[in-house]
Amino acid sequence: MNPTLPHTDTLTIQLAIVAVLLPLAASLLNLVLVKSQSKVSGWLSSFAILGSMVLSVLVFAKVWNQPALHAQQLWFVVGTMQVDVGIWLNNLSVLMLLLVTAVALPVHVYSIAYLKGDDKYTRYFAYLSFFCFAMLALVIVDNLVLLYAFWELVGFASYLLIGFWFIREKAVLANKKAFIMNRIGDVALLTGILLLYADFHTFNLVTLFDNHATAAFIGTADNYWITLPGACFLIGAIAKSAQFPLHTWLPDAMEGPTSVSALIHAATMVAAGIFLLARVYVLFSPNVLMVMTIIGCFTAFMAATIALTQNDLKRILAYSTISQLGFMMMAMGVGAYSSALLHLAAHAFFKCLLFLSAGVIIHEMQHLKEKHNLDIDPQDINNMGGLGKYMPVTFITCIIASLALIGFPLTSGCLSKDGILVQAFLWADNKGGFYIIIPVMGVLTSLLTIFYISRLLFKVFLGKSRLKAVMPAWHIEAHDGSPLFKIPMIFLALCSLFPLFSTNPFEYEHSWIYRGFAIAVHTVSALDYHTIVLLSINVLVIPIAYFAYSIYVKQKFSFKTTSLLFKISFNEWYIDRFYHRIIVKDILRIGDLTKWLDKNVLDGTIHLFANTGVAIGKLTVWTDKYIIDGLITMLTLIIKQAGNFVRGFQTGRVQNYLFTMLLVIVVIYVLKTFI
Amino acid sequence: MLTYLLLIGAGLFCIGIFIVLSKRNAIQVLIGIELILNAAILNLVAFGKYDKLNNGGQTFALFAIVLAGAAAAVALAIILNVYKQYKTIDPNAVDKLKD
Amino acid sequence: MEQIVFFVLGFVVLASALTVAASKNLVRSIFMFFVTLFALAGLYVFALADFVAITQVVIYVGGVLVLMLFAFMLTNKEVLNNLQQGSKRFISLQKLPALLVAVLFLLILVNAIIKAQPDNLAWIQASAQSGNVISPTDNMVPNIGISLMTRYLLPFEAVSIFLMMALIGAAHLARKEEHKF
Amino acid sequence: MNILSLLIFLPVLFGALILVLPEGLRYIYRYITLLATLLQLGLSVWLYIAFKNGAGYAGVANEGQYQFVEKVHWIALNLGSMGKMQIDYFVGIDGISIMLLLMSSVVMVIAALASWEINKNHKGYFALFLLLDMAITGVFCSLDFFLFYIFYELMLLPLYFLIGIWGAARREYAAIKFFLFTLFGSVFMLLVMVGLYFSVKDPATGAHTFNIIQMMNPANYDKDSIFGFIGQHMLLGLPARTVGFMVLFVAFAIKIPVVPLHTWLPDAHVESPTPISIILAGVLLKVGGYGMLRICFGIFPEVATSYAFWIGLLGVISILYGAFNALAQRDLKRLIAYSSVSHMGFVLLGIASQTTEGVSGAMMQMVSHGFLSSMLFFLVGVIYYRVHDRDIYSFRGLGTLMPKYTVFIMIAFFASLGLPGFSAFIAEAFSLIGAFNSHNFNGLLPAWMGMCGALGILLSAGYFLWTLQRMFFGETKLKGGEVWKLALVDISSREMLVLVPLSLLTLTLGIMPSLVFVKINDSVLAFVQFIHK
Repeated sequence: MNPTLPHTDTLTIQLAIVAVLLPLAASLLNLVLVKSQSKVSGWLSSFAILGSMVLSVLVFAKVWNQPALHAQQLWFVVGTMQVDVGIWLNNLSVLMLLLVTAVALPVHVYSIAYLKGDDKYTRYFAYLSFFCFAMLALVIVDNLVLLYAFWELVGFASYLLIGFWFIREKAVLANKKAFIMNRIGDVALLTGILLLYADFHTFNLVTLFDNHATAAFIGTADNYWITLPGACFLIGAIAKSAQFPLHTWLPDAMEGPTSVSALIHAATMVAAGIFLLARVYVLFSPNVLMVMTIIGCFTAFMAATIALTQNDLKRILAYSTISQLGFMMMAMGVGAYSSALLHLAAHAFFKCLLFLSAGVIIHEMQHLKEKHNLDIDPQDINNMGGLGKYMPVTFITCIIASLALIGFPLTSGCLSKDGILVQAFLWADNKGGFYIIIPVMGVLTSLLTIFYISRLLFKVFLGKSRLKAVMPAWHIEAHDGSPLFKIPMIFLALCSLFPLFSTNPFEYEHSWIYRGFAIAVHTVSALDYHTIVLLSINVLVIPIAYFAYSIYVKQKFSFKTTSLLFKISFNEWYIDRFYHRIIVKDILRIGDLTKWLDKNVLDGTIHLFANTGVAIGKLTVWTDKYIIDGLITMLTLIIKQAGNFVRGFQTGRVQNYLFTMLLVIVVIYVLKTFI
Repeated sequence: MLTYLLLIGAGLFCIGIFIVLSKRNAIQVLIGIELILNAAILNLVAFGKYDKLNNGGQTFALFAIVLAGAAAAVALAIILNVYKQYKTIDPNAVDKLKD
Repeated sequence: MEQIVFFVLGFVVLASALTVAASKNLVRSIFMFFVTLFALAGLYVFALADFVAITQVVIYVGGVLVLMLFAFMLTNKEVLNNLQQGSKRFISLQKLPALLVAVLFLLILVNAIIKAQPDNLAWIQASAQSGNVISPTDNMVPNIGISLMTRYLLPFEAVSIFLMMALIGAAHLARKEEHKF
Repeated sequence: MNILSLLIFLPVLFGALILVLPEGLRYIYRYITLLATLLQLGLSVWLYIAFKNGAGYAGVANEGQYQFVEKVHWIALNLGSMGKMQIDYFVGIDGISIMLLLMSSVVMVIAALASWEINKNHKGYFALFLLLDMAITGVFCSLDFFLFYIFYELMLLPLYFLIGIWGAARREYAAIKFFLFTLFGSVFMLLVMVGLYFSVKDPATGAHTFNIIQMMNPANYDKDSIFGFIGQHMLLGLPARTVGFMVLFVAFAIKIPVVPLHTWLPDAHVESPTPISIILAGVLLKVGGYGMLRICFGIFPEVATSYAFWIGLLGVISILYGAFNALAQRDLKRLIAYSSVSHMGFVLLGIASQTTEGVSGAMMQMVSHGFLSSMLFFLVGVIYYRVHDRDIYSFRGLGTLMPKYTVFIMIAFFASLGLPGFSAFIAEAFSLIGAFNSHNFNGLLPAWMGMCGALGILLSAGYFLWTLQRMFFGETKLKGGEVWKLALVDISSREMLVLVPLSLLTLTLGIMPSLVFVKINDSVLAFVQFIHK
């Protein structure tokens, strides 16, 4: 099979496996052994993920920029096909391993405080650890079947966590929607995997994609049987990474606990789609890449426009996530493979941080709501305002995250976003013509990003408290909360700054992640775009932010809420409604139709046969009854009637008897005499 | 003379039959029976004229009269009992014998 | 003269019997029956049976009729009245069969009597020749008495025993039931 | 005595014991039945362990490679000029039957445990139950067509009464429908069986034979016989062998069931008492799949190959049609019944692909569906036993009321919708791999069939999750109000005893599918090879 690995490598592999299995162990312990609502569960899961993180760092140090490690074990044999279970540690997988554990750890710690007092506390950590297990396994497995398995399992964990508060109607609808929409992608992915298997007779990723021969074959053969699996994988990624047109589950998924949104729906699981694209990147033919670019670009733009007008804090962040994932997708499409992954890593930290901040804010708003018995939505940013002075840590970390999202210099976002946009321009240059619209839209989206995140910050943290405006008497008590909130957030804020990624805050090419994946070296013209992009965005940050400031804090202007554009944005481009009215209804209608078919056509035919049979039977019965039996019946009837007739004489009336007697005498006499 | 007596007897007999068959009152039915008996007695008496030595006709006419009287007494006793039982003396109403 | 009386009596017998048949009223029919019996007694006299006529009057008129009246009075009058409402007409549909049979019988009997020609029967002719015919002047009562005690003693005793049984039976039937056994 | 014969006739011995015991001991019957099924399970497990792997034990068309064989001359009549009529009592197993045998033993134990709720005429019920048990075991073991047919028909009789007497409101209708449907198929099967008998001669004795394995060998067919390879007799304008295949196909397709021959299934499942639903879905449907493999494809392989496209198409139609129908159901049990139609479609699709992956997937699907459908029907039975209602809209938010129950129903639902880690995932994935692979491997099925099959997986997620959302999540709201709230107690320890092993089984098979594949692999390889010979 595989050549035996040297001892140190075996150790690394074992460490990676342990890193993956630790959360699973924690999950199982939480499910089976730990009593519900026990404090132990939170710490158990957190330490498990801490252990995973430590191991991940070790593995990362071993593998990063070193030859990839691959180990496998026979799982089962079907026919002549051997299905292996194995892990494949290369730059991509160890980066993801590290990233996932690094994001998951703060979220775990945060959750300990966030979920305190919930009656399904233990269950929560069991699910969360299970998710971590599935996610970690997803990134290191070497085999498409297992990839698919864990791909679905993260979706399943996400299902469980979105519907964690399953009493809430919306949460339940959201998790169903999330799972089914993901299932669309899953089915496509499965189809892709099976098509690949049909072509290459292996599921092994290493054989398929790390093998130059196969890669070369795939690269040259731009035929139907290569394009199709590529398209299938793309659909899988689209569903998982919430890209148009399968993005509507993500905003709804915000019904889950905020910590879950931070980990799963911002940092890790949704990034799995991008990860998948990266993992099977060689498979994509130019056509598929083009579709990928267009979808990514469009999604980024669309989600940004929607984020402009939403009022739900988490929904804004959700659309922001979709938008950023669109960027990554676009980056993948234009060939900015390494920038996409850079952005993936950077985005994981700052978006997770944004969600955690949002969690703190919502937590406080919830407290206020319960304390004063208000009838407000704790997630509505219209009810917030002026919270900055009460919650300094949240405020500051949030600003850092927002700047990273914008791509402000000195943050991680600056590096990654620049990389994407610059390479998009280069790509458009190469293609020429109308393709320039892609990077331009990317820049436009960046500008929209500046606006909506400014809006969010200003509405939440600055200005006057809108609640206080309504009820001046109240003393608003909001604070940053326990250290279990603060420490993870500060940790993530530090991760959102440039030093973690690059020594040079302006040159994405210097980022180690970029270097780890760099495929091609770009021409000099990159430099021009570099400057243009950097300048255009950073220069415009100030006026756009000021514009937002004047609208939302000073309230100098306001938007017309009746305008068409506002409506489109506010109603999320009517996509969800379209799905509901057209697609879901129609599928249910097909269901009803088949039910009708079953009942009336199929069963109807059967019943027709049955009834015909019964009718024939009835006919014979009729014949039997009236013709054959009829003769006998008639005979008996005659006898019976005769009997009855005679019986009629037996009236019990003496006079009748006498009458009869006399009549008989007369008759006899008449007979005797005259005949 | 004899023929006429017989004819009267026949007529009486038939009237008796008619009464017995048609009346809805046991007492009237009894009357009809008595008429029939009388018709018979009339015949006995009419023929008894030609039996001077043995007086068969007249003697049996006497017996018949006496027995008719006894029968009437028994019949009336029965009628009374029937009335007690059924609160009616309509012979048609007394049809317990019917199957 | 004798002939006239005879036919009148005959007519009375038939007419009164018919009235009995036609009458709806029980009392009336009982009284008409009374008339019939009297007229019959008259006919017995014409048939030269004085003793029988007397007995007829005594037993029937004195015994049977009185018994009938008693019975009538003892039974509920109302029920009888209701019964009388039944049908007004003499010939109703119910009575038609009875009438039919009666008429048929009459025809038969009349036919038989006429065919038989009773006056010319052999034994009547023979007794007329041997003088074995009662003449109006004969006193037949002693004769009957002797016959009863000699020739007809056995039937006589049987009848008397029978009569006694009948009377006891009648008394038993008609007694008031004090308590049921 | 041969262990297979012991396995087959063990239930009847216990059934006779039940018949002998007085009615006063009726509460012991269930324990006797449970004991019988447990003993049977023990024997099956022993068989599973003792079953030898390797190409030398593949079985299929090679009589010498069957294991645990017992062959006794049963009926031998000298018919003079017609030759000698010979029927053997011939039992034996290969890789195709061993897993189904084990699976049916497990399902029988489950069904016996589910029979606790039977509350009338205990003696009759348990006697019939054990008779059914015998017939099912017999079907999986028989290698003589006549014996197979006897067991096959013998299944109908107890089932008819079990549905017709202990069923729900429309039980008579369902029982009759089930009976007539199946009988319709098997009557024609009888004709083909007789035809095959007169076509095949045992080379050893020269007499006609009912031996299924001899029927698989083209060399044993008489030259001018009706199903002979050379004579090419025509029946109804079609080659006789095609007609024979079609008749057998219809007979087994009714059992599987394949759309449009499936309408008996929802009625029979819904009206049956819970244990019978479990047996119907868990084992009876597999008899169809098993017969299809062993007899239909085994005896007429060349026809099966030429009609593979249509068989695959029927499979895909079943998958989608069943799934859409399940989507429209209000009755939980009906929904599960239609999901069975959909899932059994994968079996047909896998078999039709005639690839090792597809056939293995189909086998796995049969085993997996045996456990899962048992679990699903048992779960429905739990709720029906408590409140006598199965309408999805009568319940809401059961998750808070019955948390353990909800956990199990989630396990069952997610396992059924093909969540990785559970057996159904492996099964469906490999059926689909077969379908996809067939395009390259033997060109029988186009790739779009695989894609449509994959769509079925999506739809199954739709109806199962929708049901979960409607019935188990949200605020607790019940049609029966407080009365139901009291009646709907969480699962008892007996029910636990059923559900935990089933969950573990399906999980184990999902993680370690080799437990199944290792036993069936050689036979499947031999089978595919045989078909393409």
